[in-house]
Amino acid sequence: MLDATETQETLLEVNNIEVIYNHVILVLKGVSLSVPKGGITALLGGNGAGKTTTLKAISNLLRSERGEVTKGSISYRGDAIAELNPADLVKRGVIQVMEGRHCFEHLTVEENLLTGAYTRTDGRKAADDLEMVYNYFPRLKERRKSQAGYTSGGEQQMCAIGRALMSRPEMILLDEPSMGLAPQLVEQIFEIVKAINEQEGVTILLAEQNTNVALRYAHYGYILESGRIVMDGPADELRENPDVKEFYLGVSEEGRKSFRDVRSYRRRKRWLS
Amino acid sequence: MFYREAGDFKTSYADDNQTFPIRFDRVRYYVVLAVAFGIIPFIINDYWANAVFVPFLIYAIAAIGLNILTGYCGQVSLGTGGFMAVGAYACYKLMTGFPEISIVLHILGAGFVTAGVGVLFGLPSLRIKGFYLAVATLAAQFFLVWLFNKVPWFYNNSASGQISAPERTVFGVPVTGANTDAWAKYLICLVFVVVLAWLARNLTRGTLGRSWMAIRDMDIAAEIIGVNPLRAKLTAFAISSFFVGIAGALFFSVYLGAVEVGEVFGINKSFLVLFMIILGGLGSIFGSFAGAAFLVLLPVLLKNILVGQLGWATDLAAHIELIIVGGLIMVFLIIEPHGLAQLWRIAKEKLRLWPFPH
Amino acid sequence: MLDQSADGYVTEDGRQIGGVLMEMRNITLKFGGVTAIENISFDIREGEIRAIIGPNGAGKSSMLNVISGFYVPSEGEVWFRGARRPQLKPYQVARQGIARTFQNIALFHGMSTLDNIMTGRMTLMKSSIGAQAIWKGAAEREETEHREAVEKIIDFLEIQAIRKTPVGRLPYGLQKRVELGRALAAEPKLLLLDEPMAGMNVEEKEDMSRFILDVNDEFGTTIALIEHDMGVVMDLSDRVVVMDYGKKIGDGTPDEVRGNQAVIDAYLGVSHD
Amino acid sequence: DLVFPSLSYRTGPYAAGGIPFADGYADYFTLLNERDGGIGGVPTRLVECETGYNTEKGVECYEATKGEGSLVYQPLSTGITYQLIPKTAADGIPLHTMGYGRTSAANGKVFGNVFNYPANYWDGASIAVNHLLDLNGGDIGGKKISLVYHNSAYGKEPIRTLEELSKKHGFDFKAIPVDHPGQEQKSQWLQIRRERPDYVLMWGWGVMNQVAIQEAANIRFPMENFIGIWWSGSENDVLPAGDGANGYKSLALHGTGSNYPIYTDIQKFVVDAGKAAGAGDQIGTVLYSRGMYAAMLAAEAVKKAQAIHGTGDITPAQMRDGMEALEISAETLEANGMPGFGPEFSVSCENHGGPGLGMVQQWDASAQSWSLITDFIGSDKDVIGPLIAEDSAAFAAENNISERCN
Amino acid sequence: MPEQLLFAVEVTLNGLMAGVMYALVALGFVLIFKASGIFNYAQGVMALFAALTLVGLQNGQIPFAHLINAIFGTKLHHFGWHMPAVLAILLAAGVMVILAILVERYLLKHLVNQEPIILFMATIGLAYFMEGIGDLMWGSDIKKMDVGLPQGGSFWIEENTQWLGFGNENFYGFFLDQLDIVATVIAAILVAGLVIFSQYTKQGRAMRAVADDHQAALSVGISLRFIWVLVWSIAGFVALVAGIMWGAKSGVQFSLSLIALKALPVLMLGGFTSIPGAIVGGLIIGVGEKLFEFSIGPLVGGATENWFAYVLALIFLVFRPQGLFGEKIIERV
Ligand SMILES: Nc1ncnc2c1ncn2[C@@H]1O[C@H](COP(=O)(O)OP(=O)(O)OP(=O)(O)O)[C@@H](O)[C@H]1O
Ligand SMILES: Nc1ncnc2c1ncn2[C@@H]1O[C@H](COP(=O)(O)OP(=O)(O)OP(=O)(O)O)[C@@H](O)[C@H]1O
Ligand SMILES: [Mg+2]
Ligand SMILES: [Mg+2]
Repeated sequence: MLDATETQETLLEVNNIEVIYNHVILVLKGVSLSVPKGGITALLGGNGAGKTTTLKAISNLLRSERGEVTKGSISYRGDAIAELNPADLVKRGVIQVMEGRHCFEHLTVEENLLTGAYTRTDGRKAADDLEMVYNYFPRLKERRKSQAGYTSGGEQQMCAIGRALMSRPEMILLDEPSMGLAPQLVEQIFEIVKAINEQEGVTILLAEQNTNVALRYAHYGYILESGRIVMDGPADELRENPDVKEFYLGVSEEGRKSFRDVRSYRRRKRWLS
Repeated sequence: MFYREAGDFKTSYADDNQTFPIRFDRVRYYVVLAVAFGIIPFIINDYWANAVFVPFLIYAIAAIGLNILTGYCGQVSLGTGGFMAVGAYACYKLMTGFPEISIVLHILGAGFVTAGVGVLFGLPSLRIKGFYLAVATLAAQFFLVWLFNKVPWFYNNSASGQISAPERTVFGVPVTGANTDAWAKYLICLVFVVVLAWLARNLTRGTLGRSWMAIRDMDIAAEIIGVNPLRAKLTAFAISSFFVGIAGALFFSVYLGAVEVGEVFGINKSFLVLFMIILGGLGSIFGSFAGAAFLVLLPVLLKNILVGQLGWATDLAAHIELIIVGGLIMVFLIIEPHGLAQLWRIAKEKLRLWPFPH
Repeated sequence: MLDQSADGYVTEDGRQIGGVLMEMRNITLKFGGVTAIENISFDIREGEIRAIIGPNGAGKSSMLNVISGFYVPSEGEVWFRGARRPQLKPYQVARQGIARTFQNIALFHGMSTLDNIMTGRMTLMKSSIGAQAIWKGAAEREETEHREAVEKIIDFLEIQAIRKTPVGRLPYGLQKRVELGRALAAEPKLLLLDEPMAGMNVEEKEDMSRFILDVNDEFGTTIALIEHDMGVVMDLSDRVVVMDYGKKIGDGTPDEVRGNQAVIDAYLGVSHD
Repeated sequence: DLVFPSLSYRTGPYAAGGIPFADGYADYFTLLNERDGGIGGVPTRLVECETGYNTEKGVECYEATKGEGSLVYQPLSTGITYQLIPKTAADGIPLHTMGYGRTSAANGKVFGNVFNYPANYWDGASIAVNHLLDLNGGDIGGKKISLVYHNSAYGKEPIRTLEELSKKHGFDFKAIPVDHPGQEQKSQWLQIRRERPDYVLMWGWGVMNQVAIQEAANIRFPMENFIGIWWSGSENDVLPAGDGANGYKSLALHGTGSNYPIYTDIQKFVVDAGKAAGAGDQIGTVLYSRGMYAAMLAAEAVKKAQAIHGTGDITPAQMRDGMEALEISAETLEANGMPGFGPEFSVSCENHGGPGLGMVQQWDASAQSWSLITDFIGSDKDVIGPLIAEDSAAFAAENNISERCN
Repeated sequence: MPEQLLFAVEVTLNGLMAGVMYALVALGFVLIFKASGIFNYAQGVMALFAALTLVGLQNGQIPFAHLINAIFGTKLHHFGWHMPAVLAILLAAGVMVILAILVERYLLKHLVNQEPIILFMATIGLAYFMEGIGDLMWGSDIKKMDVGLPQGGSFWIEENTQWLGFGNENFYGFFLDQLDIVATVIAAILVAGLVIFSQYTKQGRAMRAVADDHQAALSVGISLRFIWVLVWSIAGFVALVAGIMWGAKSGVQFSLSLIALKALPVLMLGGFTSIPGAIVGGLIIGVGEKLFEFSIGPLVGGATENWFAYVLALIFLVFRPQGLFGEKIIERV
């Protein structure tokens, strides 16, 4: 799955960061990762592992949640970005699609998309991009005049992703894009992700629970557990790793097991013991 | 490790449900009570009673009341002043109408009357939410004040339109009127505060309290899982108003002794009590006390420092006091939006971990 | 085709499913111009696990909202336990023994896990305001009694460690679990789950599946479930309703549904194993 | 030393009225210290405490200052006055509410330590009506007189008196309330425009005064037929309306303008010495004069008390005796550099309310000054006397007070 | 026409005008609420502060003179100039922009993503703070607002409507205050401008986005700082206009800050988020309270306006909980 656009140039470098919420809750305990330009990098891990926190630390949205990076550094194209405000970061081409949709409820779907183009100065092109987004998500076109607050969960997810695309980013931080989407849409969204990655050269950092799909599309993966990176490697290798297979992909030697059979056994991750 | 809870295990759910599950807290609480009942009454003088303790205690009652409505049930109210006025006037009418009955009952009666009025003005809350409701409660504020000002029956047709509390006694000791001793004023307020705070604590930790908080946090979900919003909101209005009414009654009869409704129970009062609970901490009984203490003490303190110690002109001092109070409100909110109670909790968490940072 | 006589059928794994518990008859739901549900009928039988699937915006969540009385259908009837249900307020529906979880987690953020679950028992607690104010005596006894029941649920869901944590701070997956606990606390006849496994990794999905199966098994609770993970749906459910654009396009056992061309076209995209 | 608390309000909605009064009160005592070395050789000390016109702060101020040996309280707000009536009675400190407060306190038999000389609200209402009688050759039968009042205890004070007077003199009386703060008075003034009363009286305070005068000018109500109480007659009230306010009248408790010898002294001993209170820019205004006048009356009472008790450093109780024996004669005024500034009167055990005299002043917008247009006018004691007796009797009954002075 | 009817018409007309005056204040609230979900309690104080600054500049008052004099024993009062009104208005508007920047920088920035009630509370703190500063800076005496606005009843209207009474002795023609007429024109311009701004421009859209979700707005690159400074500046300007109008009526003094209380029912009725709502709400409240005072007031002793406005708004809300034009409150699970 590796493809030609990926280079060795590192776009984003996260160096051993530590994040504390509310001055007391230590969530990230030294996370480092690097995202190569033009690649799709996946950040995997269970609930509460700190994926969202990592992404927010990068996009500088932590401050508004009373969290702060207390150690380590983050650099984008070699520049430290810790002191930038989120808007400047967007201007530099880094945009985040937040977990849990976060559409602007009272704005219509179309207005939501247009706010995505806020930082852009080429007004005309934005209209073309609107068409592009509608092509990707025809459902949005149908609902363009409804207030986003009244659209279904999946529609809101599309709206949020479409909104990010509208800013013509260089890099997208994508937080759980597949959450709540119908299976065929999940594929579709990942296809879109892949398309923008390949065609527009957008670098993508992806936080996902759906390890299966994520590893199919990503080039490289990091696995995060309780605020630490416990494993990383090229996506194909991770997919073949037996632990990953068992704990993240839900397949064991005998192939996929039924959810009905999970009843009575508990497992323990080898690396946590 | 100044603050420890380790080693404090509970063996029954009832134990786990008590107000201060941690022994350290419990002991501190009893010490405070002992000082409040056993020491302060003997050393209090007129100044401390009238300028600090009595208003603090009464505001604490009002703040607990408003906190039930706003902090626990999420219904922001700006009608506190009006409801306090109901309490005051109800108390006045009861005091003058049934002089042979104990003042304590009058005050409780005033609470019940206010609860009724509160329910009436709480009805729109079923439809109206958020700031719309807050502004709507101003209707109660303005209407009630107007009513008490306009209808002579409420002030027994006195020429001035003011109401004055006649002397009443509890166990033969005057608690209202000019001849009340400082300690008597203080003590009657203290008794009310302790009992009411205890009731509030019980109500907020049980089913009713949870239904309030559910409505506050997410009213639709609450309704879908089985909370009757009508009941939850109206009980919150009723109980909150009961507290506020008692605060109003005490404010009039014990603290001020004479009241003109527009001046004493105007909209500023509503805001003041709201400040107390926000600064103290929404949804926290301790916060109600902290907020009341802070906002009663701060101006007195500032005044004593600026005028008394530094000898500034009173007008400069008053302006600077405004600036400082306003500034402090902002600073506090920036440091800890969830109020003094939350600061206290964080401090405890820090102390527990001490000397380790995390 | 299963034998669907009036008094139930036996599932593949040999469980006895009872008579009709709830029946939706010709439900139509409109919002202004949008028709979210169009003339849909289906039933839910006692003891079964019934899945509702369909693409985003199909009207699944709206259907649950109709069942819980939050949306009033423009047309159609709801039958519960053999009688037509008049239009009830949501809390009255809850009192009839219908509990649910929500697609976008709707926990009470200001309260602890314990309090959230205790709130779920709201419908079962009876002590008067006076008794609660006094506390000592009746109220305390009742509280302790229900606390025990709640502790059982906490044990069952394995969330003992977060008993006293404010739910706002919990990671997503745990929040979902708490929400399930809150619904279970009401000891419902019928449990409605709206995407209980969205945003979870395989491991967590397995846990959640286990809980659902156990609830169904141990308490005999009837379950209606919306889910996008086909693996889960196929493995867990006894019968599946498929919706698309507000219409019902399929209804039957997982296998029947999987084979249905309309369902494949509208929803599954590729057929899923 | 002789302690005079000054419960001032230099902030809040009424600050504009509170500042000049407080300055005047303070400057007069400063003058006494600087020029005469105090009163009877004992220096005075002013303890100022900011109330913001707020009752609770008033209570705090009272409690904070009473321990310092405060001789007399001048609470300056009806609300605070009502607080202090019982409190001062219990503490044995006299209260002086000059031209405000509880009117029936004029009855010294019931209110032993409250004084409201030289005139009260009911006097004010009567003085205004008497002025109108003078203008109309003694007959105002059939005339329409409206009262625009602040909808509070203060504003309602004159209503009863005016009703009685309307019965007596046969004029049509109508009361029109304005709710606090009184920023918007369209309805009231449209009503006045419709009904065209011959005269409008006003019991206003704060912003209500300014708006009322502006609105009266807007509907072109003849300003000379518009008369305010003495709390509606300061420069603050008329200046914002500009030329429109020309001709507006108000009652005056005391002289106006700076043409009194005392101002030379104040300039010399206080202002030039850099000891003026506040910003020092209020000297000569109406409310400044009122503060000064109140201070002068207090100082005279101290002198009286010193004379009676033969001691310089008097106690509050002795001060009370001084106030009850106060006599203000033309000579006293003259001696204080305020000839003709206030009425001549004396206080007695029965009468704490003074003579009930007041003047009428009129605003000249071009000269930006008030000028007195009448001499002292008396009030109708036949009407007011019974009202006071009735109200104070009610108070006495309510509080189990037995009459003094018998 | 019968006399009572004529008077009722006159009362209605004046009610409309009064409503416009309320709407001027309400507009400021709406703007800030729309852009940040903040219920800006300080709006009234901002009007006072703006008016004080305007008058102070015009009369060449030295800011903080009293404080300076008290500390250094100087005798400063005036610079000794008299500034033309237009220049003073521009400068005062400039001061409001600076204020907006300061507010954003020292207050709002730190409160991103907080609950509305906390933000509301912070603006109350701000109100106190500015009240203190305003007093300290310009003094608490009453000042005359003189920017050359016409005032007083319009003769022209009075004369040209007298015939409506058809010889009725008691009817003198309609009374309309010229100041109110000017206010109406200004309000109309302001509203039209603001509606266009918020509905059809990029910044307007961004402003509404910010109101919905601070974090999401940040994440798409909207600079909260810029939007807030912008909106608070506009609100500051609206406050200045309101301050001028109300100041002309009553003189510039502390009570000016209380006009906020007249604006709240307007806001509630029109909807917190709707600019046209502020105007329509103002008109309804203005007419409603005046007519009520005119017809029912005499029966219940008058002075009903304060509470009636609120009760009227309350009744409206029971039927439309989001106000007349407010955005529908989205209730979903
Ligand atoms: N605002 C906050 N205050 C306190 N703790 C927080 C806050 N946000 C997150 N946390 C804690 O930080 C930890 C990591 O959370 P985070 O949301 O980053 O996890 P995640 O990997 O994104 O999980 P999920 O897959 O469920 O989204 C969790 O334990 C959570 O409880
Ligand atoms: N209250 C409402 N007002 C207007 N439209 C609504 C409302 N609720 C739902 N809708 C519309 O009805 C349709 C069905 O929504 P619903 O939430 O039921 O979809 P869903 O099947 O649950 O989708 P998803 O899987 O994405 O959650 C959507 O198009 C949505 O926009
Ligand atoms: Mg996450
Ligand atoms: Mg859904």
